[in-house]
Amino acid sequence: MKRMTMIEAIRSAHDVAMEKDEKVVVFGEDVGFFGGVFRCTAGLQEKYGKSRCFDTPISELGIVGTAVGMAAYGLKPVVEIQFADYFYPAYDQIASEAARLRHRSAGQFTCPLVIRMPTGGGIFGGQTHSQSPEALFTHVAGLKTVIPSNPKDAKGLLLAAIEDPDPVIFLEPKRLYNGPFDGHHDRPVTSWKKQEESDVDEGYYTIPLGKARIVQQGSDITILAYGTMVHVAQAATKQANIDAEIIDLRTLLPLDIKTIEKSVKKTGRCVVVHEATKTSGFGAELCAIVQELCFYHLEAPIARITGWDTPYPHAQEWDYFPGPKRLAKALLNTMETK
Amino acid sequence: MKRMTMIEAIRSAHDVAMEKDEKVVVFGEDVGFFGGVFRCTAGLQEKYGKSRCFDTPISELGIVGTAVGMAAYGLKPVVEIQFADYFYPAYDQIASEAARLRHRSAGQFTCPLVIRMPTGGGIFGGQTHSQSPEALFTHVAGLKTVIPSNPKDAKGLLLAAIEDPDPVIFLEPKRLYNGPFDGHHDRPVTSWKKQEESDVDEGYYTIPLGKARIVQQGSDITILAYGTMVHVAQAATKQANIDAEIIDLRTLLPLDIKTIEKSVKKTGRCVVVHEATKTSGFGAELCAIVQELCFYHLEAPIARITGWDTPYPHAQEWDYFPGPKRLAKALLNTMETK
Amino acid sequence: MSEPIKPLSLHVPEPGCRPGDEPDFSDFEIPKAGQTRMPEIDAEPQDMRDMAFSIIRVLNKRGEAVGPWAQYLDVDRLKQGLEHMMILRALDNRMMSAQRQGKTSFYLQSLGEEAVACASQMALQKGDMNFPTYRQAGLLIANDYPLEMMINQIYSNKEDPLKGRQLPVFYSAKEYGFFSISGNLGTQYSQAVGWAMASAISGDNKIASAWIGDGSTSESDFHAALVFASTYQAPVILNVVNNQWAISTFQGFASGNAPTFAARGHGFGIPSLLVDGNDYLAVYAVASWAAERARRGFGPCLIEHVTYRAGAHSSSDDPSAYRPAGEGAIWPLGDPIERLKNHLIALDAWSEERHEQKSAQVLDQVKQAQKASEAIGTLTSGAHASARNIFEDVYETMPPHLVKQRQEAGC
Amino acid sequence: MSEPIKPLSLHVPEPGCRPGDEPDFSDFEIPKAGQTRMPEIDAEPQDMRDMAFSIIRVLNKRGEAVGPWAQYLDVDRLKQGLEHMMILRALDNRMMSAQRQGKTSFYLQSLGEEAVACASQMALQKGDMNFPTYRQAGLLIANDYPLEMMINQIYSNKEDPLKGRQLPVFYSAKEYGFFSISGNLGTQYSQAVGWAMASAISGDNKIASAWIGDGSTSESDFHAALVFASTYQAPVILNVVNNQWAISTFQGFASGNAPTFAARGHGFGIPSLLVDGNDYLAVYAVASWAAERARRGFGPCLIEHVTYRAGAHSSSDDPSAYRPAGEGAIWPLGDPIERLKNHLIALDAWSEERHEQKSAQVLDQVKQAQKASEAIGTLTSGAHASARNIFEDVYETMPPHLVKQRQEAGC
Ligand SMILES: Cc1ncc(C[n+]2csc(CCOP(=O)(O)OP(=O)(O)O)c2C)c(N)n1
Ligand SMILES: Cc1ncc(C[n+]2csc(CCOP(=O)(O)OP(=O)(O)O)c2C)c(N)n1
Ligand SMILES: [Mg+2]
Ligand SMILES: [Mg+2]
Repeated sequence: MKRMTMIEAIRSAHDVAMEKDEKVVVFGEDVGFFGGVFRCTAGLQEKYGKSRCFDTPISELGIVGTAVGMAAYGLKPVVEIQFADYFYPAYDQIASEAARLRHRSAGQFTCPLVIRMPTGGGIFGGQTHSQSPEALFTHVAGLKTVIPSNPKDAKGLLLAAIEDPDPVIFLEPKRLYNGPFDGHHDRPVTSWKKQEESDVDEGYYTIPLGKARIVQQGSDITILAYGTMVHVAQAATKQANIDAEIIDLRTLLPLDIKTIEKSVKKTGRCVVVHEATKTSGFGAELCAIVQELCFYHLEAPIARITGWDTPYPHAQEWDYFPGPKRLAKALLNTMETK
Repeated sequence: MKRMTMIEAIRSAHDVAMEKDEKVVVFGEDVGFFGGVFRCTAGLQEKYGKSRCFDTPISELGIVGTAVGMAAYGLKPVVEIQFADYFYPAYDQIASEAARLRHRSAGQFTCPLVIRMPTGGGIFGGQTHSQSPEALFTHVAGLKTVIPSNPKDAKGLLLAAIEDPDPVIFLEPKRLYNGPFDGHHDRPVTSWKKQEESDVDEGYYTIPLGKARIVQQGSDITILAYGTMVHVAQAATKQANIDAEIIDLRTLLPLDIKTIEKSVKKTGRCVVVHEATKTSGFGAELCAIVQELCFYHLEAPIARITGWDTPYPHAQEWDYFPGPKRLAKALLNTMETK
Repeated sequence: MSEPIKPLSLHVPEPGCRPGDEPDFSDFEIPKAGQTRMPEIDAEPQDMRDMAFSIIRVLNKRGEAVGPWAQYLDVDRLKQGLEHMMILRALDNRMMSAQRQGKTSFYLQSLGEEAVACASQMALQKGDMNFPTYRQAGLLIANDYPLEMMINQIYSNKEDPLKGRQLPVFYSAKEYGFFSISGNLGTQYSQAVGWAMASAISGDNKIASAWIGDGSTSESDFHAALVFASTYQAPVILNVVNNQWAISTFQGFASGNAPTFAARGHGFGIPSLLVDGNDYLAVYAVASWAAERARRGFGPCLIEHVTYRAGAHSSSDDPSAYRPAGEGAIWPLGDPIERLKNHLIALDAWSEERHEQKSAQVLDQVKQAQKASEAIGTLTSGAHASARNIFEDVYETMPPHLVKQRQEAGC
Repeated sequence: MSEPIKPLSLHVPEPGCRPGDEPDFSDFEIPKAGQTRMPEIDAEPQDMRDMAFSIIRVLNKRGEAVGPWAQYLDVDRLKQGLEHMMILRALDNRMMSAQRQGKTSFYLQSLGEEAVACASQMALQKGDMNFPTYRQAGLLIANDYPLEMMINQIYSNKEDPLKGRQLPVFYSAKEYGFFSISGNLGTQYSQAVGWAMASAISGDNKIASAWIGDGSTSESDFHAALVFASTYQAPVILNVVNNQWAISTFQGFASGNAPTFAARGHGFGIPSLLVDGNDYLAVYAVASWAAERARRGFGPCLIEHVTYRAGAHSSSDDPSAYRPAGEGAIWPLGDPIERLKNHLIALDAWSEERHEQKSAQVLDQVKQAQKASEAIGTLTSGAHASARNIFEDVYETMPPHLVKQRQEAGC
């Protein structure tokens, strides 16, 4: 066990995966010599050589397109898109190619590929370093979508993603890289180094895709969250002084519907929270599923607390970010209803 | 008034728009000399000249990228993506650029741009000529998304889209180009030419974006549909012999929430139907909104009848397509619940 | 300059002739067969820039193989090549009819450009991988892929190896070095480069051969592929099939102001060759040269195959709306089957009679396959792969939500 | 060849030196100033391919302007140019400190490459439009955009013309011919071509000037822009600023096996020029030539500006992790300010003393602007545009769902 930041945990996942399986290759913009702008791949090139960890031209399309070809060859590419905001040029390769290769070739060709990208805001990155595009992946059949909320999960889920025989989108909440940010931007953040929960096994372990984690048990209301919002949910719960059950979804697709259903049937109330824009965000899917499965148990409408339907602003970051105050208000509101 | 197919109505919209405003320019793959693979722009190059209607290289990125520049210059580009399945290479220009230009430049630069694309299946087009990507646009703040279901609406909505000062995605259900297809693929389709409802004004008229149309009044259940599914809904209603209220949304964003809310509050039941894959489809957003606004009026969970979460198949097209049989079953099911 | 400035106007390219015009290729410059040089296999790209501007041709008007590139093939292989092209043409012919008869939804033929894929395949080895578009069926035929399997795919019948999922002609045949075809133009190009990089990373000797049409070179993947191929010196052949037309759009929209597509390679330091795509021997020679170069670690090559799409774009298209009907007949590089036939005759290894016999035999072979396939079923007759197949292979293991949907679908 | 085939291996480019190495540019070939020819303004692209391989330089080591390109600027404009570059450098300096002091979240400077944007802007006319990246602040300064407005944007304060929405230095200034900057690399390139096409469609005489970095040429928009510019002969200048580095990635990953970025134009029949980006006179001359060419309807040009990013990539970056610290100091094309200063001194129009005076004056000017701006506020002090601004300008008219969300946000 070693106390790791999320960056260190991700680096460690790469390391043990490359150690274990020489088919694992790692590349992306600034990923090789420098080790990534967030340093998630630092040291790998030195350790495993330039043909297993290398820099690329600045072409997200080229990164994913070549990775699809490599995966079809039999390698296991783990590539980085420098910020999730920059996945768009690669979308055709992701949605039309990686996601459908197994199906359209009736299993002749497969695409075991991991596409990592730092996601979310909270770092004053403005509209092109803050986006949360998860819903653009969950709508695409053939992809799996994962978002960890802490170092331990990050490593175990990333290793599971690398083992997975299909393409996995791995979204890393960049605001959590160094410490568990709960949305109180005016308070200092303590590093993961000071959190017990960030004791990470230095060896090889996986956390299965498709299994949610109950962050805290509760009986009044269920909060569905992932990534940074898991921590915001904890803060909001305290602030609202409510006995909430917080579920960290961890994998958005496949979704752990059973855990969700069980919880909402128990609490009878549900709030969904994410940073992405509201309309057609992943929260909509969660609402649709929950109302379908738990209709007769719901005592209040399911509320969505999300980013606004606008570009992510720079100076007004904290007016945009769905922080604990907004969430606490929604919790109390949902509790009061009916 | 003239009886027009949807293709003719769309062509007529281009014609009167170009006639009225010389800033309107029309381009895309095979759009110029040939008049488009679906002939929606036939005759325009001859009438308005090669610098107002022209063919392009096969680059959806280039089509939209140059259109953004032209719109910023002050022109009104109306461009065609040959099939909606091919918008992906242009997604960065659509989502990161067209959609955000006004906001990020604080109104200095704007992007009055219409991007037309044939959408949906039912023509044995396989996975790359059948997709319905509307939810990938509704999630992007700054875009409007429109889908007509008949020739009259197609023309009026397209003219409204061209007048609109912001970027509009205009999805044309290709299965409706020639006649109102209700999902009974085993029965002959009568041409629009034989339908009274396809009498189209030959002059200039608009149908405002953001206003739904009540296709038929009903008291038992509300069906939310758009595009081809409007016709499927009519067939399914007959088949199920139910007094359903069918709402043709026409514009997905901005959405006519008032009309939806009023209807569901009246009927107490709601079924949502679309061709796109289910997870994170636009139906999820509709469910989320309806359960929020009509929670206390709902007598049964809102059902979603959609394409499966798989690529769109070729030979099994009718197993994939959410036809009247599946919808009728869902209607009866939702009626029986509780 | 102090002349007054005139208002600008938009330049929009226009092909030489349109329906109603007399077809005319007099602007089209073609060097004589045998004139274009052959560089050393490891020549530096900058020392062979001329190769992008002068068409490599082997077969002259009299059917003789001449010049530095005329050196590779014996008569048996030539006959084999001729047969491949004849099979392809016969298959195209039958399938175009089958489509009109409603046995399938769609078809797309190689008419007039059969040599490009057929000859290129002969230059590859087992283990190499093609990343084709929809117009390279010749790769399969030249690699002895069973015709019946092709037709099963076209008919989406129960034996379709792709289980009815894909549009007709969107084959996939891993064992035959043929990558799954995508409907999205261009995407295979960067994938091919990645596959080739993977071979290099793995210390193997396999090479990739990527295919793209003239029109599709405008797509972004073309650029990404050239960038990555150049940077990592990937062992890949980047084929551009310039058949003069996209759908209704002539190649001038894609090439713009450039003299050739081959010239695109220069900005990337990629050796680029221009070849007479209707000259089986030239295509084979150039493909072999490029394959050898790649396999020996000298990096990628770009090959522009100059040919003509003699038929419609697809079964959904009618070219008489945008180009003169007689254009194909006067195409200056002729017909690939005729030219190889004449060569064999010039070598005294073939005759008109034998050719007719072969035609009949080939037609018979195709008919047999078609019959066998029709006995299984067509799109509209007989069963196809069941609805259950929609849900399979989306993932290796079907996740719960898909299991549920499959149940909902009643299968 | 019959030598045995060796296993392939992946070629991964590597810069000449890394931290710890002695910096070294001895491989970098530079022609003497004045040696590269000047083609006619309407020369055919194929007659000027050589221009993509030989750097156009005007200022020689002694500070004299020599050769065919040395003809455009009088002393007053030269002094103006020097001042622009000095202002830019002073601003960068102050803002880098301001960032470290927490007055803004981010900054990005032009250190070492000031001539590129400053001189290029002088070649444009009112009505023309630049489509810049984040490293062309020189365009604004050379066009007399108020410094205070720039700083207001950098500070996201209440007077920020972009209302706090954009990342610092992502300016937009329509009236100054400066298009809104996007964070997504490359997107502006095809937009610039579209803007230029619109000018041609409208029968106007405005031209566009597009900007991209060496690293970003790998993005798809670069390709789309070249295709469309070539096909429609759009009146656009396609600038590539080759400052040798992306972030930690040297230009060899983007250029691959190609000798220059300028060579990329050849595959599109676009005239392509290579210019010493640290030579104010050369940049101005080349930009004027290209602007004239475009404005007169002779179509697009590609210009590669050869320069060196002397500072960090941005305030978030530390280059000592990936390149030797001393590299900038020995960069063979020198410093643009020094070189123009020396030229003016050689012309007897300037002196070290006047230069120092000017430095002080310029610094004062920047400090004044900064002070004024700080009086309004910085990112962390004073008010910025209110939360209400998030919801405005998403659409021209706020749709109901946004009105509702704005109310929910309490504003
Ligand atoms: C991304 C994308 N855009 C558009 C199309 C529609 N389309 C199919 S084939 C074709 C023309 C391709 O021309 P070319 O590349 O020259 O190939 P050819 O058909 O001549 O072999 C077009 C525009 C597509 N399939 N994919
Ligand atoms: C689409 C996209 N991918 C990646 C990035 C991250 N990024 C920002 S700047 C940069 C390097 C750009 O290098 P270059 O084009 O040479 O410009 P320079 O910074 O040298 O001026 C990268 C990779 C981005 N902003 N956008
Ligand atoms: Mg073609
Ligand atoms: Mg750079």
